[in-house]
Amino acid sequence: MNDIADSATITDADAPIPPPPQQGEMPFAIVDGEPVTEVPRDLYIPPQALEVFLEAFEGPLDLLLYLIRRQNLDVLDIPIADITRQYMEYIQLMQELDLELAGEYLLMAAMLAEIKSRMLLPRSGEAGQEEEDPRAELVRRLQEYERFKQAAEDIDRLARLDRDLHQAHAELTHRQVVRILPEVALQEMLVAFKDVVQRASMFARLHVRRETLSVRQRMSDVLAQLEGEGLVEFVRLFRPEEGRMGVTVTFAALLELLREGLIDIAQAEPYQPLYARRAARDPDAPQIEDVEITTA
Amino acid sequence: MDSGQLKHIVEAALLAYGQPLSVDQLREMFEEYERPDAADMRRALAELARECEGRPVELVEVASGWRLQVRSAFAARLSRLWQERPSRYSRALLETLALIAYRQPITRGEIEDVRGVTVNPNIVRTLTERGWIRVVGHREVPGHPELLGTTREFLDYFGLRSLDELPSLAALKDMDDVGIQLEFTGAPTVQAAAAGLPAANDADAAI
Amino acid sequence: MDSGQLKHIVEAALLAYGQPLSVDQLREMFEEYERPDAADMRRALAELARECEGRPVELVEVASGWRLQVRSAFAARLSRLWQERPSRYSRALLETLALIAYRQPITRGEIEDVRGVTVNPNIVRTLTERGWIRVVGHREVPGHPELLGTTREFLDYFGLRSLDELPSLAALKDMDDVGIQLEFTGAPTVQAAAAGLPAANDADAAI
Repeated sequence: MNDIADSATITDADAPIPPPPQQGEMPFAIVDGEPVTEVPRDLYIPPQALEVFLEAFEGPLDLLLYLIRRQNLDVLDIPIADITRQYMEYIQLMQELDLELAGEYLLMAAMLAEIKSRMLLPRSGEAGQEEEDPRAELVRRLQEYERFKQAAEDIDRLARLDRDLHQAHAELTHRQVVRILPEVALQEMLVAFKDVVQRASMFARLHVRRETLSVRQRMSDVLAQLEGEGLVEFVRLFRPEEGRMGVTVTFAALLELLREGLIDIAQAEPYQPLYARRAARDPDAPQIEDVEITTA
Repeated sequence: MDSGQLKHIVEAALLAYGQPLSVDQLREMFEEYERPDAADMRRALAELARECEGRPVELVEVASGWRLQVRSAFAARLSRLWQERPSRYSRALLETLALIAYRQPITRGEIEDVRGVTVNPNIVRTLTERGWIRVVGHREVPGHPELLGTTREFLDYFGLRSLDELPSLAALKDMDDVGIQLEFTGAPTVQAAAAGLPAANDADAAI
Repeated sequence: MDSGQLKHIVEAALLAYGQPLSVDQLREMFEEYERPDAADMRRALAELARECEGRPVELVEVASGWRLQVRSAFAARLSRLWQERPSRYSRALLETLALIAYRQPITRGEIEDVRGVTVNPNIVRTLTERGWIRVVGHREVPGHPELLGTTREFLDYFGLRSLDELPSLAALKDMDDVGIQLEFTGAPTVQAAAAGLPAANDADAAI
C-alpha cells in the first residue's frame, strides 16, 4: 500500500461515511438468509444478529483490525479519528442493546480516545527530540495480535489427524503380554531375611558360629580376580563348588571390601545384574553415581 | 535378517501399534544379538516409504517417531464412516494455541496481553485434555503463574517433527517509515491536528 | 469409479477405521448416485485380499465385517512393543521368599508368625507364577495348611546347585556387623541397604 496515500487519510479523518465494504468480504452473519457484512446504521438490528457480530470478534483488537482491514488501510498508519468514531459506534450499539460488553472493549475505547487527543496536540518541532507517534503502542499491539491471528489460521490449515489424515491401524490378534520380571539378587534376599529375622527377635535362637575359612584370605582373592578382570558380574565372584561355607565367606569378604572402600558394586539400573570392580585409586575420582544395592 | 523382512516387520509394527514409533522403539523389538542398528532401521523405513507410493497410506516422520497414515486425499470420503464430525476449533482456541506454540513458555497473562481479552479457562482445559499443552513450569514473579508449553502429541497431531516446522510468523513491520514521513512533511501533522477537532465532536456525538 | 480406485478406498477405510467394516458400511461412504453395489464391493474386497499376499497384513472376514489384520506370524515379535517395564519386588515379597527358602517347608501361618503380618495371597501367587516356590505338602494339623518350598528354578536363578549353598546364617552375623559399620560411613553403596531397615513395618499391599 502506498504510504503517502495512507497518511493522507488522516486529513479526512472526519469523513462521515466509511468506504464501502471491500469486495469478497466475508459476511459475518446471516440474518433471515441475507448475508450481513456491516452493522446497518439506521436500521433496527435484531439483538441476536448483533450478538452474532460480537461473537465474530475475538476482542477489541480483533474488532479494530476488522475496521482497519475493511477499509484496506495500513495498520502502520491508522486514521485514528475515523477508526475511533467507528469503534465507538459499535460500542454504543452494543450498549444500547444491553449486550454484555467485555471490559476490554471499554478499555480500548479509552485508549483510542487518549491517542486521538494526543494526536491533536501540535508537535513541537523546535525541541529537536523525536516524539513517538501516539499511535505507536496501538500499532505494535495490533500488529502483534494480527501475527498470531494469522498463525492461528495457519495452524488450522495444517493437515491434522482425524480431519485430514488418519492413523493407519490394523488389528494384531494373538498379541501376547510380554512382562519383564524383576531381578532379584541373592544378596537382596539375604538382607530381607536378616531383617525379618531381626524383627522377629529370633536372632538369639539362631545358631551362629564362626566360619573356618579366612575372610581376609578371600578378600585378597577377590581383589586379585577384580584386578585381572576389571568388571566382574557379582554372581561370578561366588564359587558354588566351595559349598555353603565358601559362598558365605566370599559374601562376608565382599562386604568387608566394600566397607573398606576397596571395591565398588555397581548396577546400571535397578534389576540389572550387579557388577563388582576395584574402587578407583584416586580418592577424588568421580564415583559411579548410580551405585546402589537395592534391597527392597 | 534381510532388508525385506525388516521392512515387513516395521510395517506390521506401525500398523499394529497404531501410534508413531521411534527408531529406538522399533529396534527394541529385537533381541540384542539380532538387533538392527539405527542406520539399518532408517533404511528399512525409507524402503517402506518408497513402497507406499501409489498406495493409500504414506509413511511420515512426526515428533515422536514414524507413522503410517491414510493420505489426506481420502479424508472427505472417510469422514462418512464416523457419526461424529471431526472437531472444529474456535478462533479463540486456535489463537491461544498459536501463542503457546510460538511463544512458549508463556503465561496466561502474557497470552491475554497479546490477544487483548481474558483467556477462557475452558480453552486451556480443552487444550490440556487433548494433550496438546501442559504446564512446563512457573514464572518467577509474584503469584508464580504457570508457564504453558506444547507437547509432543501436539506436534504429532499436526504432523510436525519439531516446532521449527510450524508455519513462520509474519514479520513485524516498522512504523518508523510512516513516522519519518510525518516528521518531515510537517503538513500531515498540522492537518491531523486541524482535522481532529470536528472528528472529536463526531465521536462524542456517537457516544 | 474403476475397481482399482474402489480397492484403494476400501483399504484406506479399513486402515483408518481400525475395526471391522461391513460391506454396507463401506458402501455408505458413497453418495447414492455413485454407490457401488454389494457385488462390486465384494469384488474390490477380494482384489484387496489378493493384493495382501506377501504383505504383513491380511484381509479377513469376521462376524461384524471385514478387517485388515497383521498376520499372526508377527505376533510374538510385535508383542514386545507393549512389554511392561519391570517393577521391583516389595520387601514383603523378598522376606516371604527368604523365609520359604531358609525355613522350608513352611506354612503361611508360620510365615505370618515370623513377619507379624498376614501374607498377601498375591505374593504367594507371584512367587508361584515365577516358578520359585511350590506346595510341597501339607502340615498334619487342623486345616491341613499347605507347606511351601522352593523349586529347582529358584536354585537355577540364583546359581545354586542345592539349598546347602544358600549363604549360611553365619554370614548374617558378619553382614550385621559390617552393615552397622557401613551405615556410619555413609558410603553410597550401602545407602540403599540402610534405607531398607526403617521400611520394615511396611504393609504387604505392594508385591
